Order: sequence, then C-alpha cells, then structure tokens
Amino acid sequence: MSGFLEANLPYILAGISVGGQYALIAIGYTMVYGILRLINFAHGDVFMVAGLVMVYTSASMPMVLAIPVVILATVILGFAIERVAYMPLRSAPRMSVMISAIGVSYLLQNCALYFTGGLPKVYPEIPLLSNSVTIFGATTKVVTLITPVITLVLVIALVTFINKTKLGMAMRAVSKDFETSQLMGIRINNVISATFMIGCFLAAIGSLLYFSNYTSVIPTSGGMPGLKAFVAAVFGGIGSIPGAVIGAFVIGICENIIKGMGLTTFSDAFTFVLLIVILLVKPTGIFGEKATDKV
Amino acid sequence: MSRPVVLSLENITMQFGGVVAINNLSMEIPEGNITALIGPNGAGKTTAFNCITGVYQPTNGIVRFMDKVIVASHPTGKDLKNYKGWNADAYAGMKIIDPTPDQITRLGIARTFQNIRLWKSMTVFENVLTAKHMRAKQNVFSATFRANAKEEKRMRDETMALLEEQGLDRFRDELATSLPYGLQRRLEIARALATDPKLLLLDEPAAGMNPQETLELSEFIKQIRDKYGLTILLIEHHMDLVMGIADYIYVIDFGSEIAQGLPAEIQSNRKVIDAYLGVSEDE
Amino acid sequence: MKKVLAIVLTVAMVLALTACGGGTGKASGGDVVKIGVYEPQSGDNGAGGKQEILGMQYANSVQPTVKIGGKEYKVELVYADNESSNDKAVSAASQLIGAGCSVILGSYGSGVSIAASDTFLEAGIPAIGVTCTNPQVTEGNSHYFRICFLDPFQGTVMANFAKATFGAKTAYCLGQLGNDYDQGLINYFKQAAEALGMKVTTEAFPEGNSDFTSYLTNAKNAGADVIFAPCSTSYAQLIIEQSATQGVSIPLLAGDTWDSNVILNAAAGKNLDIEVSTFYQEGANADFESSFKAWINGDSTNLANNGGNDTLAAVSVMGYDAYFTALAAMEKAGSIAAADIMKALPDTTYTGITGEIKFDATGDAERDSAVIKKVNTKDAAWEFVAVQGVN
Amino acid sequence: MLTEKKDKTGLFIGAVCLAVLYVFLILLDNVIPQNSFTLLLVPVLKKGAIYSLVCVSMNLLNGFTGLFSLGQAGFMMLGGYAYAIFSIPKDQHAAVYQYFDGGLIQFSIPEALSNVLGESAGAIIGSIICIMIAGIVAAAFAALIGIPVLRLKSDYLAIATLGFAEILRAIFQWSGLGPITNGSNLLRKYTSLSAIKIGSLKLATFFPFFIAGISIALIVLLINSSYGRAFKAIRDDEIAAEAMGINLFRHKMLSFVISSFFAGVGGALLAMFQTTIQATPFKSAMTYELLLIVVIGGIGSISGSCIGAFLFIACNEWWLRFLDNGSFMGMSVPFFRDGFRKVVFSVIIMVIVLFFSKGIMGDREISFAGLARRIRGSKPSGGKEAPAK
Repeated sequence: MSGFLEANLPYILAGISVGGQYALIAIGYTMVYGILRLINFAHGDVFMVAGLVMVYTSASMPMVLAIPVVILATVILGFAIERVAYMPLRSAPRMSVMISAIGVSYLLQNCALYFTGGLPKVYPEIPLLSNSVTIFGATTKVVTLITPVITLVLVIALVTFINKTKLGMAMRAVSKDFETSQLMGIRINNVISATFMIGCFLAAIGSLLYFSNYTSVIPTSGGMPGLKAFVAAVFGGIGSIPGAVIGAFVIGICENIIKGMGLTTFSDAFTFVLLIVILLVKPTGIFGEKATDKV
Repeated sequence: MSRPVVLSLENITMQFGGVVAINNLSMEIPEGNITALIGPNGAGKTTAFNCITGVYQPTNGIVRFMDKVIVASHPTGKDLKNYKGWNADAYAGMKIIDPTPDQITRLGIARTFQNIRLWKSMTVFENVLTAKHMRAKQNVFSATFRANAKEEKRMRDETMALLEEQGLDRFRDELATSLPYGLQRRLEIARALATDPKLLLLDEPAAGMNPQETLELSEFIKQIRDKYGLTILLIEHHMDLVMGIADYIYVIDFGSEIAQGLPAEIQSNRKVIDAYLGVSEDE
Repeated sequence: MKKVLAIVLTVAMVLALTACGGGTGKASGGDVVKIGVYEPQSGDNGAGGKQEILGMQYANSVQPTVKIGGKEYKVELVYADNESSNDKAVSAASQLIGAGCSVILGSYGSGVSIAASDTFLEAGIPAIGVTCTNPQVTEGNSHYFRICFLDPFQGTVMANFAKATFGAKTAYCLGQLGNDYDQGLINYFKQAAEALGMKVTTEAFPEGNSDFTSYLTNAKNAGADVIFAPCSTSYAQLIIEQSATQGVSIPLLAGDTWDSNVILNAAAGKNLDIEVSTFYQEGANADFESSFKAWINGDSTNLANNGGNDTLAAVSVMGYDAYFTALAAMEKAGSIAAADIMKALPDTTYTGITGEIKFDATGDAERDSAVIKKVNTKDAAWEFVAVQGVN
Repeated sequence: MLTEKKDKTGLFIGAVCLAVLYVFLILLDNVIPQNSFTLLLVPVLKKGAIYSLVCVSMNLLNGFTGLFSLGQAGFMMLGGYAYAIFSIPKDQHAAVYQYFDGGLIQFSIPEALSNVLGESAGAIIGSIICIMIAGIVAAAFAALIGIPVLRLKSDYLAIATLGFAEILRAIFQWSGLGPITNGSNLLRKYTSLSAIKIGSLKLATFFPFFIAGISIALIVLLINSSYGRAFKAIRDDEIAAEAMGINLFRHKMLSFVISSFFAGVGGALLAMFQTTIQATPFKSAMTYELLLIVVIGGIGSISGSCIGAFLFIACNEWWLRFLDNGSFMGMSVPFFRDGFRKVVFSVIIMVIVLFFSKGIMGDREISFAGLARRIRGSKPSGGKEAPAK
C-alpha cells in the first residue's frame, strides 16, 4: 500500500493543486460570463501579468509589500480592461465584445513580450509557500497542499458574499436579467466593475499559488491555464461558481491521472475530449441552468 | 361538420418543470375553416402553437394533421414522476414522434410569430424568397453553379407575384425591419404563404394594429383563405376580429379549455366572460 | 473622433510604408556588406536566439570591417525575428533577402532553419547554421552550411555518456510534443541507447505545459537511471525546479539547448545532477572570455539578453565563430556577392574559438567531439566533465 | 426588375480589374526585376491571398451562417498535411520521414503525373489534385466533428470546435501516427509554389491568387444562391428559419463542411507557400488571428475579409517591422526594440475594435456596379453597395 501511495500520490497531489489554481481562474471566467455573457479571453493573460508584476515588484520591495501590490495592480488592471475595452461595447453585438477580449489578450501578451524581451522570468520564492514537505513518502511544495485549502476558503467567502451582501444580490440580479435590473435602479456599470475586480483578485491569488509552484513566467504562460480554467468553467456549467470549482478539480485531477497512465501526448487533448463529452450529454454543463428560447 | 378535419389535437398536455402550461387540450379544425384560439394573457395559447409546430415536445398527447399522426408524446422517466397533467398512461404504448419545426413546415403547416421574427438583414423580397428555399428543387451544387437557373427564376417570379398581391411590391428592396409595423405583420404572413402551406397558424396577427388596420386584416385573412384554399388557426386578443372572421372558437384559461363553440355562443358564455373580466370565485 | 483616428491611422501607415521603402531602398551600395541574422528573438527559443546574436554582435564589435579584394567594407548586421515559429519563417527570411544580405547566419532551432531554407535557396543566398543540429538542415541543400555538430552525433554522445558515467540501464526521455528538435534528438539518443542495451521510455509534454511533476513521477516509477530532456530552456527551468521540489534525484541529461544561464540560475542551490553536451567549455580561452564578458557587462541590454549575468553560453561563442566564418568565406570569395560566397564556402576553413571549422560534402562542419559539462549547483557555474566522442 | 439584372458595366470593370491584377502578378514573377521592395511585397501578397481565402471561409461560417466556430486553424492544418503527404516525391521520403523508415504513403501525385504529362503540367495538375484532396480531407473531418458539435449553441459551439482543433493537433503530433504525419517533425520537399511554372514562366505568385480567386468566387456564388439566403436566415433568426422549413442541422452542417473545405484548401496553399509544414503553428492563436481579420474586415463582408487579410499580413510582417529594428529613418528611437512592433500592432487592433467595431467594410461589399454608376454620376440606389443600416 505504501508503495502504491508513494508511486501514485504525486499525481493526485499535483492534480488537486493544479485543480485549485484552475478553480481560482475559472471563477473569474464564470462570473463574467454569468453577467455579460462574455468569454473573457483576456482573463488568462491577466493571470500572466499578475505573475510578471510579481517578478518585477519582488525585485524592488520586500515580499510583505510585494504581494499586496501585485493583488492591487491586478485588480486595477481588471477594472481598467473592463472600462476601456468592454464598457464602450455594451450595446454592440456579442461577437464584437469577444473580439475585443481577444484583442486585449493579444495586447497583454505582446506588452509582456516587449517588457521581458521574450526571456522567461524566474518567479521569486515566496517564503513558506515555496518550501518542500514530504507526506507519505511523496515530496512536494507547501503550496501544493495549501492551494486547495485557500481555494475552498475563498470560494466559501465569495459565495457568502454573493448571497448575503447587497452588491452580491445585485450581481445575481444582473446575471438573471440585465435589462430589468437596470430598470430597477441597479448601477450596472458598478456591478460589472465589481465582478471584474473580484475575478482579477482571485486570478492574482491563483497566480501567486500557480507560479510559486511553476516558477517560470513567459508571455504565453496564461494561455494554457486560462484555456483549461475556461474549460473547467464550461464543464461545471458556466455561470455557476460551485460548478467552476468542481470542474476545475475534475480537470486538474484527470489531467494528471492521464499523464500518469503514460498517455502524456494526449493530456491536453483529453481535457477537451472530456469537455465535448460533457457538452453533448449535458449541453449547459453539470450545474448549468437550462435556457429556453422564448418563441 | 361534414368537412374533413385537417388538424386535430388530442389531449395535449405541456408541463414545464412543475407548471402545467396546457392541460389536456383537444381541438378539431375542419378544412377551410378559420378557427380561433382565445384566452387571457398567459393562458397557454402560444404554447399550444409551439406544440403543434415542433418547437416544444408536448409532455403528453398527440397531434394529427390530415389524418396522420405528426406529434405524439407521453411522459417518461423523471417527467413521469413529476407529471401533474391528465392521464399519463393514455398514450404510453405509442412511439414518441418529436419532429423539428422544419419537418412540420414541410408537411404544410406554416406560422407567424407573436413578436415578429423577420430576418432583419434581408430585404422584403429576400425574406419571402428565402422561405421558398424549402421547396426549391436544387441542391447546393446546382444552386452554387447556377445549373438550374429556371428554378431560381421560378422562385423569384413567384415571390414577386406574392409581394404584388400583398401590396408589398413597392417595398421590395427595403429592409424588412424598416417597414411599418402593420406591413411587417403582412410580410410575415406573405413569408409563411411562400412555404405553400395547407394550414396557416397566425399568432396574434392584429397585435398593435388600429381598428382600421384590423378591419383590413380581417378581409385579408379571408381573402387568402379563399385564394389558397387554406385552413387557418389564429390566436387573437382583438374580439372584433375574432368574432368577425372565426367560424369556430376555442377558449382556454390556465391551460385548460373552458369553452368552445360558434362566435355567438362564446360571446354569451358566462365562463368566458368571467375569465376575461377576472371575476373572483365567490361572486 | 473617428475621422481623426482614421486619418491618424492612415498617416501612420503611409509613414510606415515610406520608412520601409526608404530604409531598404538605400540599403545596398556604399562600402557596406550585410550579414543577415536570422534568429528567434521571441517565442520558445527567444532566449537562445538572443544569446547567439550576442556572439555575432560581439564579433562585429571586435572586427566591424572586412577587407575584400583590397577594399574595406563595413560589416552591418541585419536582424529578422523568426519568432521561433515556422509560419513566420518565410517572411522573416524574405526581409533579410530584401535588405540585400550577402550571407545569412542562423537560426537557433532547426525547424525554422529548414522552413526558411528554400527561400534562401531561391534567392541564391548562402546560409550558415550556427547551432541548428538537425541533419535535415543541410542534407540535400547546397546553400546551407553549418558549423556545429549534428543530432545523431550528439544523441550518441549522450547515450554513451549515460552508459559510461552512470552505468544507466533505463533511460527516460522527455521532449516537447511538436518540437522537432526535442523529438529528433530523443530519437537518436534512443537508437544509440538501445544499441547499448538500455531500456528507454519516451514521453512528450504538450506545448505550454508547466506541471512536470507527473512526468517526473513517471520517470521515477519507470526506474529510470537518467532523464534525458533536451527541451527548450523555458521548460528546462520548470523541470529542474520541480525535480528539486519533488526530491527526484535522477541525473538530468540534455543537449546544447540547456547550455544557458537560465539553467544555472534555476539549478542554483539545488541538489541535482545536471549534465549537458555542448559546443564549448567556458574557461577554454581566457583572453577571449574576459573581453567578451567585459563587452557584455558594458551594456545593460546585452546583459539582459544574456540572462542577467556574464556567464558565456556556448551558443554565443558559436555565434562569434559563425561571424568570422562568414568573413573568411567573403575573403576567400574575394567578393561580397552571394553567389561567389556560396561557391567559396565549401572550401572555407577557419580556426575559431570552438576549434577548427571545415565543411564536409554536405556542408556540415567536421566535428568529432562534444564537450560535456555539469552544473555546479553551489556556485551556479559550469564544471567541465569530459570531451566525449562517438567511440 | 431593374436591379435583378446584373449590371454589365460593373461586371466588366470587375473582370478587367481582376485580369489586370493577374497580369501584374505574372509580370511580378517574371519580368519586373527583383529588388528590395518586390522581395518583401511578394511573400506578403502570397500570404495575403491565402489568408483572404481562409478568412472568407471563416466569414461564411461566422459571418453569414452565424455559427461561432473556432476550429479554422485545425482544418487548415488538416488541409496542409493532406497536401504535403500526397505530394512528397518518392525519393525524398527517406529523408523527410527520417525517423519513421520513409513513411507509410509511398507515392506522390505530382510526381506520378509529371512522369506522364511532363514536369510542369504534372506539377500544376498534381498540386491542384492534392489541393482538392486537402479540401476533401478537411471537409470529411468537419462532417464527422459536425455531427456532435453543431447541436451546440453559440459559445459552447465555439469552445467545442476550439477543443477539437486542439485534439487534432495533438493527434497529428503523436509519434504513433509518425509514418503518416511525421510526428513532431516537419514535412518538406513537397511541391511548393516555386515548382508551379509553365516552361520558364513562373507562376509562384499567380497560383495562390488563382486558387484563392476561384475559391472565393465559389463562396460568393454560394452566398448569393438560395442556400446562401438560407444561411443568412439562420444567422438572423434561427427560430424563424426553422419555422420556414429550413433544416437547421443540415444547413449548418453544409456551411461547416464547405467552410472547412476551403480552410483545407487554404491550408494546402499555406503549406505550398511555407515550403515546410508542422502542426505547431496551427494553434488557437492562429484562429484568433483569423477571427480578428474577419472582424477588422467586417463580419459578413467578403471584400472586407480580403482587404483585412492583406492589411493584417502586410502590417504584421512588413510595414511595421521597422519598429523592431531600433531605428526609424536612420534615427535611433529609444522605445524601438524587438517586440515593439507587436505592441503597436495590437494597439492598432484595439483601436479598430473599439472605435470601428463594424470593421472596414461593415457588411457591405465593394461593388464594381456601384463604382460604375458613380463614375456615370448617378447615385447608388438600394442594393448591396449602399450602407445597410
């Protein structure tokens, strides 16, 4: 048994930790989609920018200061992106907004390329998170173990926030019916900005955890995690926060089990197979609400 | 009632989650008749249309068109457990037939929509022409390579003729959505006629029209019925229109039939008056 | 607002156009000879490409002119970024041809070199590969030469080394899916290793992958004695980092891509055994190195391009030698015309920092040994291990 | 019935413009001396023509049928590979498939035809046959993929097609399929654009324009046919389209398959242009790029897609390259270093997306008939060339 654990625990651990990081990004996707019906393609790149900001800030200030600065900068970035790139297109067709999102993603990646000169940047070690620990004979970083805990705490906090506060209620109202909420006097733009800021806050935390584990930041670092997180959000039923979290863990764990089975070539492909199967069986994801068109 | 029945609904029940939108509705529509389906807002009229045209699969019941079963359903699985409507076992042995709307249209049932659904990027002419696509005798290759120019010309000529007849030819190159409201309704009817239907379903054709327009519409509906040998089922709120042109009327409220009969009978029916005026129970 | 924007955009476009027209128009002529630097400056191989360019730039600063046929020419380096991507190869190559280059140097990464090869061929411009090790770069191409060793050689060297030094019975190979360099080198390593009686497991990771823990666990579970992972440095950094935190102490072997500061930085202070095969060992030529380092340290951009410190990468030294090989070919040709240089190249010889460069019939440099070095994790420096041949 | 008739003058002007363009391209390849300008112009023209075709095919799907599909790069890859696999000469197999014992497919269509018809005819006809195969392979895969994914709606369709493209890419890179796809390695030495010539008359630039021209013409014919109208009906209002007897699944499938066919043809041309092909570049970023071009050109505008493609390629690979080189007209500028080009480029894209969200053409078309009328001094009336909104 101990031999089996020692051989296979790393896969599960990696899966859980990756799943937790995907979950934090996926929440950003799912919340924005819930309100604006927009796949925010730039979200993965915001996550990457958070990583880069950390690289640069940690070089010039102590870690206790750097972490809040990174989180703040990411939240401001999210706010700015929403105001500049999405708000002017509020009444435009959905395709235009999505293109704008792709454009922002393109811009962020290219800016990152310009500033880093295309060289991979080494993510700083965050004390405590980056230390190694051994459990059941499997060695891993502290961050691997902490990630799911932090994820769950944040998700619970978020769900409470959405259910108990006035702003949270406004978010739910807007996601149910955009126009009516506007008529009811909800300040739509504030709600949307808040959604983006929460999404980016979580992405910043996700980036701290993710890059502590995988310590290299390149301009395309956000691409794959972003895409996987989005798949997780769709998998769980886009618009649903618990769905996104469960989807993220399922995808993270499955991906690593697939790698462990020696099917490494198809580990990414498998994620998409899983997605397509789910979409065909339950087109709106596991927790998605069935939408019917009014005729 | 010697005329053959074109469309018949048998015990149609439609349940959304826990809400029974239509409960055990049966109707018979004889050939050449103008039949009206009336009822207060939210009574389930449009839902009935959607069950006939394949947009929704009814939870229970069958629809016959020209003596052929075109829709058949009965509750199964989870739906059966939550089923609140009429007799769940009535059609239990029957094979479920759940056609798509285009299959229904192909059979010869065309419809219009309560909230006008014209193709907004197309002109008036194109809107009608596109509806002819279903019956066009060409495949994608012959269409692309213009191999069957005669067919294309036939479609265009017929479309033009239809537009002239409806008095829409003046607007042929206008965008459909730029027309005044009343004309958009007419265009929707013209578009439905372009599919060569035997049965026409009109969903509140007079909605938003003034009395003059409504009067013209009544004439128009009778006219097309005679010209194309149509059978017509219409949903309407305008009592003037309904009483003026309907041969027979069904009244539903909260998904169930509360009355049926000739216009004169309906006009004096106590239940109908109560349903429309919202009389409370104790009165 | 929109109109103003439209006008501004149009003006910008026109300016851009004229700038290109102007810039390239007055290109040739004068006493300038142009050498095209066809290298990735972004993408997966951006870091390596930049270091290779550093070597050429340094060489250019050492000798900015060349005397051909009694006439002094100023040597100008023209750069085109192929973005480590084959689909940008043709236009980057055309840019160099358009600029009137007499000879092309590069590229880091064999795929992009192969992708641009036909474009250079059609233009009749010779190209000198610096560190592209795939046999297909020069095979069947009369215009493509190279000054480094080849993958079949390198793969065999590493297999021999794994057997001789670690007594390896099982090897685990890990490369990037879709990367011809990784897969090619692994293929030759596998052939040689199996011939030596080793058991070889190969796996591939998808592009953009950052979680290598599962792969490392696979290696461990396969009972591997060595891990051969000749991938690009972006991934190498992650592999090193994660094998340290996972406590996987299996020796990591790799090819020339890993000879980079990135690896040193990543491995610093970690308990790992990392050994790579490469073209040049730092410390072999002290004079050259100290002046090269001084040059790097003298400019912050250079320092950044070298990965933040002044450790010399072998690719930089190769870049330096490539530059001088190109000059030697021009001198031999007695002309700056591309066609003449191409004719002269097969017979060109040059004794560079990395040894004697002499081309064989296919246009490859005759190299019979590779340097193997290992990371001193304590000092974050390279340590010489051996010069290894095939036999 | 006036507008029903084709405006003869318009058609004539269009034909003349096209003929002039084609003659110019042939001259460009053969007569006009190469200089630094043409050397940069030619690849941009070739790639622009190829991207035009791919973008028009994407527009057919996204712009005219309203299906939000992000699988275009995957279908291009299929086409490119199919083309390359069937046109690598026999004696090159050992070299190309060096790790896979010379590969599985041991014949080359252009080569076989060359033996019968002579070299240039064989190369031209053979490559056209291979391009057709490329299209058919892409279309066949689209038909298979379409069965499940076309039942999905909007964003779900987008993410599923994106997923399929990624799956295809992984499969093509898998070494298990190496004897056919060469695994992670390049395919090369197949019939490239430079082999397309009649005697000494080079057609390397003409050829992609020719194939793309025919393909785009076919797409335009399709869009203006009864089926094209049905596609637009689906885009405008699916429910109404279905109620008017248009079979949604069948028509969506048709559009998907046809679009993929032409994406495959585009992929084959791209393979010819690049002279090598590898699965790596055909990732989602490429599809995003295509989508950007479609939007910049104008969703629902064929001529917009073409203009967008040429502008995009020219900016990306030519006009803005000076931004990377550290100097502008001889002056050195502090911010100009590698990567700056892409920053400027993406800012331009954002400006277009935000301030010109209808794109260059909106949903209008360049109309030679309208042009003719304008020359004659009368105003354009109604029809396609006037602003639609």
